[in-house]
Amino acid sequence: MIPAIAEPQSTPLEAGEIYGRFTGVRKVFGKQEGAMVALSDVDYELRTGELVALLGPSGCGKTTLLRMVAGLTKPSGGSIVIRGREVTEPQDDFGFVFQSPNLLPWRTVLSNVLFPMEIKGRLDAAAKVRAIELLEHVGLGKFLKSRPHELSGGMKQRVALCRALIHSPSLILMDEPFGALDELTRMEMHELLLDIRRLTGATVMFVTHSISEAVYLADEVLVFSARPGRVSDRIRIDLPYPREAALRYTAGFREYERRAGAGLGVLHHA
Amino acid sequence: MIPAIAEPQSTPLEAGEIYGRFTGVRKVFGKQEGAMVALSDVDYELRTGELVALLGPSGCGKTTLLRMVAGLTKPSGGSIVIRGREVTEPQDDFGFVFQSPNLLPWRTVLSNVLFPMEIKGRLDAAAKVRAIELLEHVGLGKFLKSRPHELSGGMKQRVALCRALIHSPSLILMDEPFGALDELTRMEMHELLLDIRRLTGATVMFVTHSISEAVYLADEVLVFSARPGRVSDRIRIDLPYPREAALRYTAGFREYERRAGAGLGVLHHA
Amino acid sequence: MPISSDAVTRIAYPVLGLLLLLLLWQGYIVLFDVPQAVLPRPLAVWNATVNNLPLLLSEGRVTLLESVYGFLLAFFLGIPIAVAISSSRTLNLMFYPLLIATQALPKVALAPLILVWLGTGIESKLAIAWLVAFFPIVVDTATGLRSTPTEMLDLAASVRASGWQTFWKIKFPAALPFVITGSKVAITLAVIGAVIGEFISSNEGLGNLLLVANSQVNTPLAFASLLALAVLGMVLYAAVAFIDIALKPWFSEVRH
Amino acid sequence: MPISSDAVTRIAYPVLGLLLLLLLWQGYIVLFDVPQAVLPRPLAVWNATVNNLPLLLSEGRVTLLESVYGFLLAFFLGIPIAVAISSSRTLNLMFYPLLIATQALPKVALAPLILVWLGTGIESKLAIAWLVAFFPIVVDTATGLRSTPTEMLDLAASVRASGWQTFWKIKFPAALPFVITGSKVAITLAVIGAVIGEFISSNEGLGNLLLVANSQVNTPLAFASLLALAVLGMVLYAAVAFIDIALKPWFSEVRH
Amino acid sequence: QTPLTFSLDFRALGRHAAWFVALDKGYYKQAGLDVSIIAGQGTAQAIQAIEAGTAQIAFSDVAGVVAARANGGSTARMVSVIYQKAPYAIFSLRDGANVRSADQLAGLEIGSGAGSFTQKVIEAFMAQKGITTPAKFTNIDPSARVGMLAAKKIPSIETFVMTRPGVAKAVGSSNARTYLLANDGLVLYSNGIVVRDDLIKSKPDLIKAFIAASLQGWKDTIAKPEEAADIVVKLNKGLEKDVVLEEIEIVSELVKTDVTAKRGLGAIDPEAMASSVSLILQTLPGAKLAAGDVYDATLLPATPVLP
Ligand SMILES: Nc1ncnc2c1ncn2[C@@H]1O[C@H](COP(=O)(O)OP(=O)(O)OP(=O)(O)O)[C@@H](O)[C@H]1O
Ligand SMILES: Nc1ncnc2c1ncn2[C@@H]1O[C@H](COP(=O)(O)OP(=O)(O)OP(=O)(O)O)[C@@H](O)[C@H]1O
Ligand SMILES: [Mg+2]
Ligand SMILES: [Mg+2]
Repeated sequence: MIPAIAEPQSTPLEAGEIYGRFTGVRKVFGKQEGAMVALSDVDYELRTGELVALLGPSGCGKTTLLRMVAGLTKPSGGSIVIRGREVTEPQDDFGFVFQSPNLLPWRTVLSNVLFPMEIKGRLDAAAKVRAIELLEHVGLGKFLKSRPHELSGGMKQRVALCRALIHSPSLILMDEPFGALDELTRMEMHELLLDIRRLTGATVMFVTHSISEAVYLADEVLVFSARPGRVSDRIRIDLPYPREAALRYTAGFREYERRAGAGLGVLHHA
Repeated sequence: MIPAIAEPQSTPLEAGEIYGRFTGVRKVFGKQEGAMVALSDVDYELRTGELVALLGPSGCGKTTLLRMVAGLTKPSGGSIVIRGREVTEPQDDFGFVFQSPNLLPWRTVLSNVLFPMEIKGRLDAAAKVRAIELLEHVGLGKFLKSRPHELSGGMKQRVALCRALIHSPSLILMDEPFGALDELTRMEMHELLLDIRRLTGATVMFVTHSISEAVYLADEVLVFSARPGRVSDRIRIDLPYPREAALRYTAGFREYERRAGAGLGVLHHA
Repeated sequence: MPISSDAVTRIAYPVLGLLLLLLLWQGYIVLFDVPQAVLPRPLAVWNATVNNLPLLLSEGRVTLLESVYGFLLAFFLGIPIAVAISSSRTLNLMFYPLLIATQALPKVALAPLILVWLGTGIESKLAIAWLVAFFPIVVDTATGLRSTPTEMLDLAASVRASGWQTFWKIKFPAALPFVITGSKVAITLAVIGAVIGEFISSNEGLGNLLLVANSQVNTPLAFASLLALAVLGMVLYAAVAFIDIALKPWFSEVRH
Repeated sequence: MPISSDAVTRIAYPVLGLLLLLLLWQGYIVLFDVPQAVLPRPLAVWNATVNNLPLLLSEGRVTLLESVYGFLLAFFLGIPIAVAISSSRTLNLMFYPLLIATQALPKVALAPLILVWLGTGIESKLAIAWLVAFFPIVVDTATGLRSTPTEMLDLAASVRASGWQTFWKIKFPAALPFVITGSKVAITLAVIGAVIGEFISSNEGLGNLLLVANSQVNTPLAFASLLALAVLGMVLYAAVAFIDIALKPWFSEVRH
Repeated sequence: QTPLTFSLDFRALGRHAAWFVALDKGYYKQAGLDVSIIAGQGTAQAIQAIEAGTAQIAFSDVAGVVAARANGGSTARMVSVIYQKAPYAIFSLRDGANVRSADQLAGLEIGSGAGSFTQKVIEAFMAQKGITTPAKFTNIDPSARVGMLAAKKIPSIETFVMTRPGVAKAVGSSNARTYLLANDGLVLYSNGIVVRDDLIKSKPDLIKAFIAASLQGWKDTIAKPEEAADIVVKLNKGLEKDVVLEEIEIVSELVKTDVTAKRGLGAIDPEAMASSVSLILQTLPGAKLAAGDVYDATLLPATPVLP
């Protein structure tokens, strides 16, 4: 379906093995007085090839947690161990989609997507072909040469998505990647993500505000409580893959939605 | 319920009268060759006190349309007439929520919210009380003195929301105001918006990607087709006010969702 | 105690830098047998400094005041010029070229004119300090004012802020980092300007002392004056940098 | 034809500004009966310019080259200094104060040192032009490098960009508006620097011509040299401004 | 008391002692003058100062007056010649160029000022002496000249003879060699009191009073250099007394000549002035001026001030 994405990748871990381990992860902002506990007591085991959704109220520390996994911030306490080693810095095969599109204004759309390859010294013809295919896939085939300021909010976010996927990462970290997209595009992105994941065996952690998105995509949903953020519920989604749109309207799906919603304090019609 | 918001406002128009008229509105970006038609042939009558949702694929010109109504950009063709006069510049009693939070980094949360009052020379004790009440209402009562960079994405967006409402505008223009919010907060914001609208009689145009949000809140949903954006469907939502959460699960609601989804090309389970 | 150790490095490193310089200085003299008329030994300069301390202080005070007043003049006249230039295309086209022209002229060459207009008092020194210092403030501020993020301008437009309000509440605060950067360059140029003013006509100030010492080939005293000027420049720069640091939280977008 | 009418105003306004200045100049002389030894009439300066055109052109060429080389030196040595200072706290603390110190010193006072080190050739002129011009580039570039948006740095970190890559692909492009602003100030200072260099030791260039004319109280020729310097400054500034405008699309965030 | 501003040719140094003596001892005040002495930036700029009105009286040189009249439309005029002998000197090292006579100037590299009048004087002087190989002038800022000589970067420099103590300090008094052109046959009037024609016409008495008081100052200075030195050092900051004293002694030799010993300090000899002007005119091609245009000897004291 999307051949360019199928570039297989040598992951040393078998699917299902433990990929990452979070132990008592905690993050505090500010000094003694006026300190703000953003996140605390996060314990979790992330398995290889799994897709985990982080769901929680605004300001509960989802972005903060993702940043710590990515090695962009250090935990104030506890530890995050990925593939047996404590995370202290970003890794080569991680892909990060930021909450804001975060494009470089002086680059075209295409060269923004190619940015990670350029950094990794892999800016070859194949990379360009792949970038163009990804952009076409997200509906931006006509905007390769545009500059970020000529794009709408959702278009920027799609460019950022392509940029995070260009180097076929083994761990994809996504901070509300589909928040700015309309339902149709969003559904197409869902299929794209599931395809990529199926073809590359990548592990995915993603933040979302949409309960149904979380249930539809994830193997496991982590529900966070409000400030200070803690994991208040872990919901294993035992629905078959490949998941299809019709699934959304089954009773089983509804039940998962209800449970996740309850964790967030949302009344959901079963 | 929210007394501070109830500040009544002298609107010269009766509810239901025509508030604004869009005739053949069109927007083109760029020069002759390489020109891009972002939006065309938008004809619409906006009635006083109504809440209109704009729904459409990413990049179809929703933001562009809202900016033209707000007087921030001029149409390339056609006209937008509000209260009998063609819009050529922003109006005093318009409130705008931008797609990005757009807070001033050197101001605290509270003073960001008070910014419009300061500009209008109405920075009195009442304004402050109102700002604090609004912020408390969106769950940021503890962050009055914080600076924007200390807030999460969703928190920033809520501050921006308060800023747009502080001067009790008669026309509220919102560009995906709730996109970055979790479901629970989003629902609270929905109630806030409906309350404000009921108490002040404000007219509201808002952009959203959520079909159910559009149906739940709006008197009328405008569905846009992809680039170049055109109004492909107008759906009158004849559901009773005050709308309540349970409404979301009725058959009538579902039918509206289905129709809006169909307009967007989304298969929706009836 | 991390704060105190930080304070130590904040003092220790500049001192280290200075020591390094002194070492190079002394080494250069010894190695190349440089005559005192060209470059006196650090010790000779130190002695001249100590022996003439009251003189250096009183003359330094004169130059300090001239520099500060000149800078303030450059600041409070430079900002309006920057505003005018960045807001009116006509003014920009008409006067910016002339402004640039004044900068490429050696100020010493304008001395007779300035003396005629302003006399030999403090006014002429201030005028020169201003002339030398205001340009970076104008250029940096104008750039800052022109690069206000468009979303912020949209915000201002959406609440119908007047031009005045947009300027004071959006453009100027957003341009402050530029303004301060320009001020950093301007404050050191103001010292130069004050000295040039003293060169042209003055019986006091460090610039005057420098010339007097020079014409008597009293190089240790000349270098002591230069040293005093350097210290003066650093102190004034530090004052501006301090304002910069104090304002940082205002603009911080930094994540910890 | 809007383009051609724009071109007209682009020429007309500066010319208007110039005419205004000439009018004021002439008026001032007539009104206050200013002697030619202080301020010659515009016409006298014009005649001196025309009569000495070949001389002014050939001397101007010398000063032009000195200014350009000095500026290039300031640019290519200033940027690394800015990088060093904004990336290493140690280097910053050790050498920044010394850097500032060099700025507060009148460059003319360093003449003996510079001449002894570098001789009376072009090197000493370049050294002075560099010394005068590099500071704004350093300060502006350092500020630009320090104010890279944090999200961009996060992006660089997330793809494990090396320090070098982060610099060239993120920090430097993001700092370019600052670099250019500094360059605008630096290019006019480079002209001043070249002139000071000629004052200190030279047998050619517009600075030299100015001194010669001045010592003979040949004010029309002195003003003609000043005029040539002003034109030189404007041309060089325009060149930098042109680069600025050419780069604008790179950074444009402007909505139409 | 008539206020009067007097511009020096440079900032105050030992060579200017006499003016401060006249001021400090109240000679000006006794003459009904309230004099303020301001610093200058060279003889040309001193003339500009009187043209512009920032000063009424200037301490400048004949060459400056001639050039200003020829090029700048100036009406400056010398009313008293203080430096009867030109102070132009060539310094070198005894273990270097060791310049002691005119023929050594042939092909010599001399550090000088851009457009400096001295260069032209040296050239004319060499022509007088029949030396055909020209000297080679290198422009070096005054502040750097002594240093360049001391650092042996240049074999010789030209500067006022009053710089001698500085040169001696820089290169060692045993190694400094001074060659004063005036001692080897150069006849050239140099600095004196300069005013504008209109002031001569409107207030001749004022000028007379100023000249007389000033010459009294010079007389005292020559007679009691110690006392003069103390006064200069007292009134001006940063001066070293031993240097000041030496400068006073050097400058006295320029002021007190056989002529002034007879005719009084500040005297103007028409013949010497004529030959000075003709020498100067050689350096200003195209300039047409008569010696009589540049001076006025009628304002000197009726009774000569003898040293
Ligand atoms: N740099 C900072 N300084 C101080 N507080 C911070 C900083 N960054 C985040 N916080 C605080 O940490 C908490 C968690 O922030 P975070 O961005 O992780 O939230 P989030 O779960 O991603 O929210 P959202 O869904 O709104 O994006 C918030 O309360 C925020 O105020
Ligand atoms: N300044 C601009 N220059 C050129 N093209 C622009 C500019 N602004 C917007 N566009 C184009 O106009 C179209 C509509 O943009 P707009 O921002 O209105 O979309 P939108 O409907 O708000 O999309 P989204 O839901 O993704 O925010 C897009 O295709 C975009 O590329
Ligand atoms: Mg977040
Ligand atoms: Mg949009």
